[in-house]
Amino acid sequence: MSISTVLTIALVVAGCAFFLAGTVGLLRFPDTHSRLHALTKADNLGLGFICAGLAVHGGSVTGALELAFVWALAMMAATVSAFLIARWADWTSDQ
Amino acid sequence: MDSFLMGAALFLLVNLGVGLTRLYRGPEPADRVQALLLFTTTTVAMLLLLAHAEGSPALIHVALVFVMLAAIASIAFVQLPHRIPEE
Amino acid sequence: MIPLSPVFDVLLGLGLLWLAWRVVASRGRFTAVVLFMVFGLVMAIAWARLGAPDLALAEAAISAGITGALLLNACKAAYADPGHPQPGGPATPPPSSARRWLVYAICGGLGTALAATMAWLALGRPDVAPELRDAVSGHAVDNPVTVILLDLRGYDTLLEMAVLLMAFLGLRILMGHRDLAGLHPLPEGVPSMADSLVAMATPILLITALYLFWTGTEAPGGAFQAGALLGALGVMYRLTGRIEPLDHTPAALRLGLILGLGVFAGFACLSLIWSDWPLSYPAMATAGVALTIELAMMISIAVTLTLLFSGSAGIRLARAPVQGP
Amino acid sequence: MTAVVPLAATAGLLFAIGLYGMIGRTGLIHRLLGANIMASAIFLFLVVLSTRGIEASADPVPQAMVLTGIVISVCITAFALGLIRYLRVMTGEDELRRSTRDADGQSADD
Repeated sequence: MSISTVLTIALVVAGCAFFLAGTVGLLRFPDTHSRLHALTKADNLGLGFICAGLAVHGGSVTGALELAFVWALAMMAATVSAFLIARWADWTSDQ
Repeated sequence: MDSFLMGAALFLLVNLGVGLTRLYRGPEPADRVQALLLFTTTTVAMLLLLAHAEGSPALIHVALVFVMLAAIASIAFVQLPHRIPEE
Repeated sequence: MIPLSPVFDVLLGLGLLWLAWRVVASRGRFTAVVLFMVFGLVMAIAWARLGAPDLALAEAAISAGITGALLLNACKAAYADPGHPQPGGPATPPPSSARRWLVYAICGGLGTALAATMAWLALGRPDVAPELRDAVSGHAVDNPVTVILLDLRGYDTLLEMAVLLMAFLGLRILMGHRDLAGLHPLPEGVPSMADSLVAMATPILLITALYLFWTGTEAPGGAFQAGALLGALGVMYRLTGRIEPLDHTPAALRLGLILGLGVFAGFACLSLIWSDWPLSYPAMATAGVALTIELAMMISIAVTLTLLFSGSAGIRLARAPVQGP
Repeated sequence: MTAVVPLAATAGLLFAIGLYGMIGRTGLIHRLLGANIMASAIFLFLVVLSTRGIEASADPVPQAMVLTGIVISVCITAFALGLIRYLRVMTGEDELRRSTRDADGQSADD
C-alpha cells in the first residue's frame, strides 16, 4: 500500500467519524442551541477531512483546488445558517 | 480503493437515515431545519465520494451547486413567523 | 465479500420510500415541506448513482435553490394571509375508517402492481437503437443529452418553453386579482449577514452558471442547469430584498420571458428555408445555432423561475437593500 | 453496476405513496407534495430504463425528457401554490373539504 492510499483511508475515515459525531450530537443533545454545535462544527470538519482525503486520492492540483473551494463555500454557508437559525431560535425562546 | 470510497458513501447514507429521526421528531421547527442542513453537508460529502468512486467528475459540480445554494433554505426559513401554528 | 453498490442502491430506494411516506403522512405542513426538501437531496444522489449527472445538476439547482424556498414561502403565506382558519376552528371530520382502508387498499394494490411491472420492464429494457446511437455520436455537439434536447427532439424542448411561459401567465392572472394584488410576502428584517453572503455568492453563482452553460455542449450541463442556477440566484435576491415585486411586467422582463420560446420558434420557421422539416439544423453551423438557442433558453428559464418565485407580475432591483437589525 | 430492479420497484411504490398523498389527504400542500412525488417516481422509472451496462453509454432520450420534466414540475408547483393561495384568500381554507352532499361518495377533489 502506498503512502497516499494510507493517507486517503485515514482522512476519509476521520471525516466519516466526524459525520457520525455530528449525527449523534443532533440526536442526543438536549436543546436547539447545543444541537447547532453538532451541526455547524462536526459535519463541516467531516466534510473538510473527506475533501482532503479525496484531494490526496485524486492527486491533481486542480482537483484539490476544486475540493477546497467546495469546502470553503460549505463553511461560508454553514456560518450564516448557524447564525440565522440561532437568532431565530433565540427570538422564539424570548417570547 | 473504489470500494472503500463506496463504503464510506454507504456509511454516510446510513448516517443520514439515522439522522432523519431528528427531522421527524422535531420538536422545534429550528431542529428540523438543522437536520436538513446536516443532510445537505452529508449529501455533498457523498456526492464527492461517488464522484471519485465512479470516476465521474461532473458530480463534483453537483456538490458545488448544493453548497452554493445551501444557505437559501435557512434564509427562507428565518423569514417564517416565530410562532408556527399547528406544528 | 458483499459488493457494496447494490447495498447502497437498495438503501437509497428504502430511504426514498420512507421519506416520501413521511412527506405525505406527516401532520404539519412545515414538517412535510422540510422532508420534501430532503427527498430532493436524496433524489440527486439517485441520479448520480444512475449515471445521469445532467439530472443531478438540475435537481440540485432546482430542489435546493427553488422548490425549497418556494414551499417555505408558501408556508409563510399560509400563516400570514388573511382568512387563515383559527386554530380550534371547525376541522374537517376525519374520514370514516372504511374510506381510509379503501384508500390504503387502492394505493397498496397499485403500488405492488406497479413495482412488479416496473421491475420486470427494467430487466427487459431494450438496447439503444443503432440509428439513435449513430445520430448522437456523429453530432457536432458532444453531450448526448444536449443533442436530444436541442436537435433530435427539439420540439419537446420548444413546447417545454411554452409550458414555462404558460405557468407564469397563469400565476400572473391569479396575482392580478384585486384581493391578491399586493399580497407578495416581503422579506422582513433580513439580517445583514445573509445579505453579505448573497453579495459574496453572486459572482460565484454567475461564473458557475456560465461555466455550466458553456460546458453543456460537451459535458453535463447546459441551458436548463445554468438557467435553474440563475433562477436560484434570483430567489436569493428576492429573499434578501435585493429585488422587489412590481405590479406590472417591464418590457425587459417581457423580452426575457419570451426570448427562449421566440428564438426557438423563429429558428423552427427559418429552418424551413433550407429543409423540409422545421427544427433541422444547417450542417455548417450546428454548434453555433445550438449555442444561440441555448443562451436564449437559459435567460428565459432564469427570468421565469425568478418571477414564479416572486409571485408578482414583475420585479426590479431595489434601490437600497432591506437591512435588518 | 447500478441495481436497476430495486430502484425500478422503488419507483412503483413511490408512485403509490404519491397517490396516497393526492387522494388520502385533504391538506392542499400535502396533495401538491404527493403530486410531486408521483412525478419523481415517473422520472426515476424513466432514468432506470435509460441505464445500460458499464461498457455502453446510457440512453440519452429519457434523460432529456426527465430534464425538461424537472423544470416543468417546478413551474407547475409554483403555479399550484399560487392557486392554493388564491383559494385561501377567497375561502379562508387550506384544504378541500368533502361537501356534505356527497360525503359518502367521492370526495370533491381533483
